[in-house]
Amino acid sequence: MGVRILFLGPLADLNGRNELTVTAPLDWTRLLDIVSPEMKAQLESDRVRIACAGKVLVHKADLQAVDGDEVAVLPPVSGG
Amino acid sequence: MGVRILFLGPLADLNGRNELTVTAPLDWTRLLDIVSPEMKAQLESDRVRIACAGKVLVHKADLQAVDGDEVAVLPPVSGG
Amino acid sequence: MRDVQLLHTAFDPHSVNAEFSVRHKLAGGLCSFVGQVRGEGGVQALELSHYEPLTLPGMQEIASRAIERFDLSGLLMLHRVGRMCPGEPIVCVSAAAPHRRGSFEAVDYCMDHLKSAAWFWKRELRGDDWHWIEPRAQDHADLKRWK
Amino acid sequence: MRDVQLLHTAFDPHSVNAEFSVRHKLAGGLCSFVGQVRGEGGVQALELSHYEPLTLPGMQEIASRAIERFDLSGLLMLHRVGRMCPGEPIVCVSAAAPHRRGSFEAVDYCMDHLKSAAWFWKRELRGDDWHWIEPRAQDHADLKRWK
Repeated sequence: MGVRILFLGPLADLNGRNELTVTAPLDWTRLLDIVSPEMKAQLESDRVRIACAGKVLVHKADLQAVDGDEVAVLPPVSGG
Repeated sequence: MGVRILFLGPLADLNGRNELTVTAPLDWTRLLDIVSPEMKAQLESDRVRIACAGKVLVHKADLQAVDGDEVAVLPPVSGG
Repeated sequence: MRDVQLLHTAFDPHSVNAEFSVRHKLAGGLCSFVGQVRGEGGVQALELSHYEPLTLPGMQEIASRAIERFDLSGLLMLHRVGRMCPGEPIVCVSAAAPHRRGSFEAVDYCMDHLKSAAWFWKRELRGDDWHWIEPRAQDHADLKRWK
Repeated sequence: MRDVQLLHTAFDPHSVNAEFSVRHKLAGGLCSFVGQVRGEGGVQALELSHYEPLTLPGMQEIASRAIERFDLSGLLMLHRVGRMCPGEPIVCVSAAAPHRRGSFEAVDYCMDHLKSAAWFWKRELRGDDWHWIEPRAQDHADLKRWK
């Protein structure tokens, strides 16, 4: 199954595609290695949050995705 | 024609009837003389306003109703 | 575009609002408040009296001030008079504005002023007796918010 | 009684509100806000994307907090996702409460939180190009009102 990574909102555009699947497990360091330098800068920004298995992480560096998990990369929500 | 005096809201009950017609002209002193002592006390209260010919008077004592005018005695409006 | 009315018979706020929103399709925000006769405290009926030469002109003035103060594309203000049963609509105020905050504040402003400054007198039928509703201190506090 | 939904196709807020008011006939106050796609700035279409595992649970949480905080007898919260044209409803929040202030504040609270905290991303089609809508400072100021 692996780990599915989803890029939401404007980050889908930045990535050129809105999802990719990688082998499990996936931690924060490996996620930063996998993505483009531009996406890496976004991921490291405080504005961007990470959800794993439907829960938004309090600390992104705590990411520990196992086989079957979905990881979502969440840019700030749009204004009213 | 004379001057028609209307008692609005709870003052209609106090008066036993909600209107009366008197001969013109009608000024403040005469209005106080015409009504019952209980209504006089109401009229003299700051909570009660007077309208003459569709305009609320800034000073009740300025009342000068002429033939054909309608005078309305306005208790405070009800709460929400 | 404004629509201010005193109504002597029952009305349906939702069909009125549906029509209002068609007219203001391109406004960003539509806010609406509907006040209904409450069923609590054994209220069997509510009666609202008004004074024709003052009540409607007073409502028109509240509407004019709201339109002047907030950036509105439309304002609807309907108020019942006469006898009503629990569950019946008494008042409906709706505002259309380019932005949410404007539509909200306009409805809030109109309701505060209708409750405390418009010429309406209310009495309730409870236990087969009519009771006049007194002014409330809260209403005056509400009005002060806009000074 | 609460009704929180993400909608993938067009909806009619007024028929929804008519039904809501029938269910809350004896509530003293019904407040409703409808947000529509604005027609200004040459916007041809608006697209809202969401993230299924977060967006609806997030809306449910906003609803729970509003019900807990304000004295509500009912809350309705509908939000569109997908592609919409100018004039189409995006969001409808309605609250029924014994008193006006509660219904007003509940809708205001839910809208502020939906705008700034719910997981929605928007882009607009203008001049045949899609433009993402950035977060707004005003939204964060709006949120702070409830702290």
